[in-house]
Amino acid sequence: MVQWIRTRMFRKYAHGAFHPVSLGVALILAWSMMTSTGFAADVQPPGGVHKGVDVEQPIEFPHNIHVEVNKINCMYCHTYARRSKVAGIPPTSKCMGCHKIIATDKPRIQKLTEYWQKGESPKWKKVHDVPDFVHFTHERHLKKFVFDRDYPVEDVKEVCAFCHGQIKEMTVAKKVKPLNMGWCAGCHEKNGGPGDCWKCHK
Amino acid sequence: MVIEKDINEQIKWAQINSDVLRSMENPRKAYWITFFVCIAMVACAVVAEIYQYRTGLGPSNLNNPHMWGMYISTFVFWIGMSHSGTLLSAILHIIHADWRKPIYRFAEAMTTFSLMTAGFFPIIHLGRVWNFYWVVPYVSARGVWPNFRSPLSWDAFAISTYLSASMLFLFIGMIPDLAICRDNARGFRKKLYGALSLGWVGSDKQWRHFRKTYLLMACFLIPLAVSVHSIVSSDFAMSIMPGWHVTSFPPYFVAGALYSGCAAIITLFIMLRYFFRFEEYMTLAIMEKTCKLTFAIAMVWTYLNLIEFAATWYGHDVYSKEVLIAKATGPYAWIFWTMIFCGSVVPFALAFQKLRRHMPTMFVVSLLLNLSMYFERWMIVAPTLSMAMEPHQFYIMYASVVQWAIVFGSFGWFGLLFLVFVKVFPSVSMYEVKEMVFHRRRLINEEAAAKFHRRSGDPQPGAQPA
Amino acid sequence: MSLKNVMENWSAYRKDAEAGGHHTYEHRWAMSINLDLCIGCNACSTACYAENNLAVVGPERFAKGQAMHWMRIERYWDVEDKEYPDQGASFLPMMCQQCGAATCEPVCPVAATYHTPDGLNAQVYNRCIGSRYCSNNCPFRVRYFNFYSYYESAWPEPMHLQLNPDLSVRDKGVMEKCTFCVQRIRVAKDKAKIENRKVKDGEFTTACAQACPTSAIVFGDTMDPESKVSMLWKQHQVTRAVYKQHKEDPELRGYRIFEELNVDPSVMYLERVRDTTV
Amino acid sequence: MSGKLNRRDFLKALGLGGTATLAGCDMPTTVTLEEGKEDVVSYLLPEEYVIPGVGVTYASTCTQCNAGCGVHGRVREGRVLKVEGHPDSPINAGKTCQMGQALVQAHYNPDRIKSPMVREGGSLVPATWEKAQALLDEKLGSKANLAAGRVAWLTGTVSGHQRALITNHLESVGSNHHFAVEVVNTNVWSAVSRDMLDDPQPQISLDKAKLILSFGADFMGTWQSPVHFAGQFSRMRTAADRGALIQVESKMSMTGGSADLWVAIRPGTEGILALGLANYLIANGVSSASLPGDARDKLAAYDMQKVSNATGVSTATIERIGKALKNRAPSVVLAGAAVEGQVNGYEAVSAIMLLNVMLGNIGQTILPSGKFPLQQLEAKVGGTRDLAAFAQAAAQKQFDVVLVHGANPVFTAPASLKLDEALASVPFKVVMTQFPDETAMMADLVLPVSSTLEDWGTHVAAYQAGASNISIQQPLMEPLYDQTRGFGDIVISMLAMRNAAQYGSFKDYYGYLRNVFANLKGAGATASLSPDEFWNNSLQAGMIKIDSTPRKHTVKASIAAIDAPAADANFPLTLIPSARMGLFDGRHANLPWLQESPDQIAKVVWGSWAEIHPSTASKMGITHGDVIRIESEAGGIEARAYLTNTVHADAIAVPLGQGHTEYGRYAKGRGVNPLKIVKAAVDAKTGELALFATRVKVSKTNKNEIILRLGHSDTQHGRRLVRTVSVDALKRTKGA
Repeated sequence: MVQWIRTRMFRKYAHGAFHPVSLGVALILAWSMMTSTGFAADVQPPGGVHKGVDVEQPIEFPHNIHVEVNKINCMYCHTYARRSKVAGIPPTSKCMGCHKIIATDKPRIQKLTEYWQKGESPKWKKVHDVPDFVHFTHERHLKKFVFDRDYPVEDVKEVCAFCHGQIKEMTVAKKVKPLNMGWCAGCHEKNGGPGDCWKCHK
Repeated sequence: MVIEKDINEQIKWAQINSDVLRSMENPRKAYWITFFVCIAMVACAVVAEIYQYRTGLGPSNLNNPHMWGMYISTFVFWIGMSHSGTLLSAILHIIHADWRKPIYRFAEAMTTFSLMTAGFFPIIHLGRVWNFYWVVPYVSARGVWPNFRSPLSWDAFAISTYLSASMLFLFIGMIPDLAICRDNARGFRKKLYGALSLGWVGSDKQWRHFRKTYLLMACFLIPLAVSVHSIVSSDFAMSIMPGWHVTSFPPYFVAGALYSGCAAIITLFIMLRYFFRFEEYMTLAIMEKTCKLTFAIAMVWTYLNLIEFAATWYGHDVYSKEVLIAKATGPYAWIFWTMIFCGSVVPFALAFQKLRRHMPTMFVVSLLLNLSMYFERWMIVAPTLSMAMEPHQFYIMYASVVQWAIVFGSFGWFGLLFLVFVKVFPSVSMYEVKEMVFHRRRLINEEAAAKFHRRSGDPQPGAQPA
Repeated sequence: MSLKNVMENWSAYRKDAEAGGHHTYEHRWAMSINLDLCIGCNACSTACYAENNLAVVGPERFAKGQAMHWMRIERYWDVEDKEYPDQGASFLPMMCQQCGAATCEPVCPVAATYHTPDGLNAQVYNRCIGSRYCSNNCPFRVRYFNFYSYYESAWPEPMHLQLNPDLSVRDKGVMEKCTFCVQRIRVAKDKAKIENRKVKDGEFTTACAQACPTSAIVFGDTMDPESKVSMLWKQHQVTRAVYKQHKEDPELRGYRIFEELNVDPSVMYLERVRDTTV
Repeated sequence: MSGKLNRRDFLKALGLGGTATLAGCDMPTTVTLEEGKEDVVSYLLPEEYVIPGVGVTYASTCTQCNAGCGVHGRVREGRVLKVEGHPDSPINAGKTCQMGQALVQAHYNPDRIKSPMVREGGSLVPATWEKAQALLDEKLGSKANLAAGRVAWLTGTVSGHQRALITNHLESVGSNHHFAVEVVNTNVWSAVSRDMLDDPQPQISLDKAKLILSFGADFMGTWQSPVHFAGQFSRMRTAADRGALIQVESKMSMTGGSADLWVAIRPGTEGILALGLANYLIANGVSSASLPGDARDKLAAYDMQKVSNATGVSTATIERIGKALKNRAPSVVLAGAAVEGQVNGYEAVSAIMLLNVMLGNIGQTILPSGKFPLQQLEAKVGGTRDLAAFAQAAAQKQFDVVLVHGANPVFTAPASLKLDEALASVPFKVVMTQFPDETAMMADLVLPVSSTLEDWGTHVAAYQAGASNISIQQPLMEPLYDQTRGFGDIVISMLAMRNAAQYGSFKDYYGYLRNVFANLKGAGATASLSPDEFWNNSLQAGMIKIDSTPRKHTVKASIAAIDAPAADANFPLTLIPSARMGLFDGRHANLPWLQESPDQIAKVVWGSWAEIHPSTASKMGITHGDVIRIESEAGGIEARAYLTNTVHADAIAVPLGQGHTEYGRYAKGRGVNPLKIVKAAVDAKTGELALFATRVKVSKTNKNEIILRLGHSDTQHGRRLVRTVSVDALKRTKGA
């Protein structure tokens, strides 16, 4: 093994030849740079992946239809995001605002209407959870990444995707980013977020 | 006056082998009883610890000013205990005090085992035990590190280093003996010793390497031993608390450590001598030397105590002075005076030959010295906490059953390790006793001895100085 | 990543430590407590319980000395051996003094307590492993340890609904202490930042100062020269980062407790006044 | 709020602002990351003002004592988190006391009664509201056979529209028996003020005073409007010319803890000292013009030496107080519960008020109060007279139905009144309460009422600080339990049973208040507002200003001789059942924050203790923590002896608050209730019980127990933590 490493890795490619591994690294770097060019240079969205679990929700809410097909802004429904630390789930009346007329024949909408007529809100399951000792505020993050940068508000979903992944491609939301401390801290480091423990720990 | 021999130099080498190997065989009833008593003690501690783990530290009765209690004082006690082995094996090895040879092995085992006991306590006393590894620096995605300024994180380094070094030292010193064991064992034991003796055959080359390694380890271990207790003392000395913030704490701790270690050696010396019939090897002469050493250390410790008291008394730190007075007159006064009596007065028994040679007396004395040393640790930890700067929070603490059980269990744990040790490993170093006997035999012949000791240029024995 | 970070910032970290902490503070939250006004009524203490999710430990644990009082009123008597006292008691509201050179900070093995850019001694609960060294090294003895989990015992249903969601409920084995109501500071700072302004004096205050019926407690930012608290500090010629005050007028009443230990407390007390001429 | 998901379910489900915990509850974990486990539910309809994660404040009124402080409740995600003072309230000006802070704990208390309870076969069993209503209807409804005067209401101090409704209900059942009981009161002070100044609640302006001489008035703890007076006290002390406080009492109160001069006085002799001071003042040139003609002669009997002998206050001290009174004007002289609670309490308070008259304080620091125009809303101030009166009337079987609210007479009545027996003899007892207190346990029907934070109400404080106000209490959150009802709702429903024509139209108390507020509008300068505007403005402000006509003080001073309480060799000591800020008269003993919050002077928590002077104790061989037996003619209690020199050697003080036999997990079975051994003597003039006149003897038991205290040192050990300067130094630094 050691011998192999010595001969294959150092001797053979010692004189300027491209090593397959370094070539691969370079390609990955280049690719990741290309994919991240959609954003201005001042923001470096966090990387990282998480293999989330499929969460069963009372109604299988299709984010993709709302966002991709109908082009509804995230903050139209998650209206508290820019005013509070939590983004919030829209009141059921907001759903019914459209769905009194739209797509009333679909089973999911009928289920929603049932809730509405019973006078109940569906009990959604929380997908993106941070530990209870963490203080996270949507308001400040949106301010930094959207409003302070004059980022077009209609594209806010790209900013949401930093932490929530491409919700626009999902039906029911699924956690695809680790949302753990190392991940948060990494992004804070890159983008000049606060490094003070007490900023996020309560 | 006849100088008593440290060891009977006429003893046969085979006799040494068989005596020591015999001690490793056929545990008697007394052994098993002690063994199970120890297990029961450990079980007490385990139950207590599980309870404490699940409920929090509340049941230990620790309280607001007394955030540290017997866990920490017991920790310091066991760390202190560990210094004796190093003293006997490393320091005496380097200064060529060869009377150490029959007794250093178990002393060294004691070092290792008391460290293994001590190591538990900083972990047990944590509020969130399950996160104890956070004091160890490791690379994590969170990018957080231990606080390198904190004496507690130094503790983690110091103890782990000292533990690994002393274990290694113990092991290396045992290799030639393990080979003897291997040659005399059968079955599973043969395999075990075979593996442990690392192919020792006693060749010249092996001996040469062995001696060098052993010396090197000894040299390495001495500063380590001094530093480890200095670091433990800095748990207290680095604080600003009156009675803790004492400049002389590192030497004071080291002296106390050596003291308690020596006292423990006397205790174990007597027990081994009695139980394993090691009178031939653990002779009264060696006992006397150990006692004298202990006496010297006791006096150093007393002196350092006096220095500390005087420095506080004549110093201008009113808080420290208050704590000092509280030690002598407050709720812990009886502990303080017991400590002074047992630590500074009782050792005078060691100054009398008659008493030194009377094993039951020495046994009691050594236990008293150990008690004093335990109390000393308590007197370091508790009074300062009970009476620091803020008078509103002056309070005392009575240890609960949980705390007692865990402390009690630690003695069981130590005993258990030691009991296993004496049956698995030779508790007297065979090869070194042989060395000693060899040297002594040569010393009988004065001429040979002179020759042996003479360096070039030394005057011949009996010759008039020029 | 993180190792790299440490290596890169090592020299900065070292210099930081040598200079005694942060070079630049965003705020220096501080208090002034007028002991002449303190009537010892405990309103501050109870307000603190309400704001900071403090556990009520119950009589048995109280007897052991395991109670939690982030804000406690100490009551002392004059030592004279009289038949009856001829004046009232000496009340002293005592909480974490948020020392500028806090003794609790260097001794924490895991850096769970550290100095924030606001000049506060932070206690990061989820980092704390409960070695309790900080409490041992605190001259004011204002750090409180969770000897138990108090979920069920202190907040039986529905009392848990009162718990403030802006800060953690501490679990067993965690040290806690007064934070100068950091959750309120956090909200005020966030709000100010979103509105692109500085935090205004009096915009918020700590729970104890808000409750105090005699307004003995004044809280504010000493970095803001206009704030009430910095005016008071100035008026009483109390300066930070010294272990002995050199006042032009030594009779001015401001003082800091255990200042001589060079811990640089952030709480200035004003001496109690007793009119012995009546 | 519409929809069936009530706010409680909503809270459970919301998960957004749920309780932040550090780790899991059982076994230790480090991180509580959950994916798809917690429920998160939205509102059905968007709620106005409500943003999840952001707190909103609403104005309301605190009901922890009767001072009527305005409060702001911080509400987040539908639950009240904290109560702060209402900055615009003229009473408390943004401040709160510790009892006010604990208002939320009374609301979230785990021992609240969650459904009506009906006595069946001797024990109380949970029942439905339908059953409770039916029972009420049977006993009190239109078909009930009620003879005139057979129904009685027993309440605490009650004011505002709740009082009006009670009055109306009594009318509807043809009775006028409204007993208001309150152990901590200032009724004798009020009676004296009424008689001497023609003003039952004169406004006191401590901030204008240069000297306060308080005879046991714990004005920052339990007297009238503590938070208001604490604010005034603060202004007095920070004034350019710092005012001083002289406190004369037999047991140091919280207010006494702040005294510049504290004087221990033999219990029950405060009035003598006041007369002695009056004599001293006249002798030293203070005009006696405002006094009756025979004043000089009457006062001459109280020469310095005689007063000193009677009161145990040295002549030097009396002279010191006299000089201070003479030199520092204006001053204010107050009388507290220990003065009032004597058999000659009225005379003693009169003597104290006399000092105010002589010193010209009337009109300077004692100002006329406004006459509240809406009499039906004025506070019905409770007292101990009604306690005795009720016990007597009930024992005489005068009532068929007793309705209890806001009072716990079974706990507060001295055993010698035999109120419990009297109450038990009433055929039908309805107790409207939040908690299973002693009185509720005797009831035939227990109606669980909403907490202050869930209920509507209006309050008119007896002591109106500054302008006259109606304070408004509004629900800050949905009721925690759906089986509780607002007190107003219950009374409205009972009224509707008798008088459907007038009250049948109101769905609930809220509807009633909306209706009557339309009329209140005219009372203020807000006549131009629409009813809805007026309502909303009032709710936001938390109060309605009422124009009141100021009274005029006409001084009618009188002097009566005061004798020292007779010595009794069998009962050598006087019992002081002192109330304190915190547990108050015992009503807050079920609030754990207040149980764990120490007594301000003794620093004791979670229990009872008996303060005894070391010299008295040493005579009997009592040491700190000894369990001692305190016996009066009316009975005995046992408590741990607390040796302190803050109590007079002739007195033994056992604080009120503990000794509950019911009242939930935090209060039950803890300590003793000194009221139980109080002898039922009364102040002759007012009929109030002389609570502080009971003579007791003390004997040792052979037990010694630990007294739980906060703090373990009484002295500073030379630390100079609290530093004290003289007032001269303060003057040299110009008050800085």
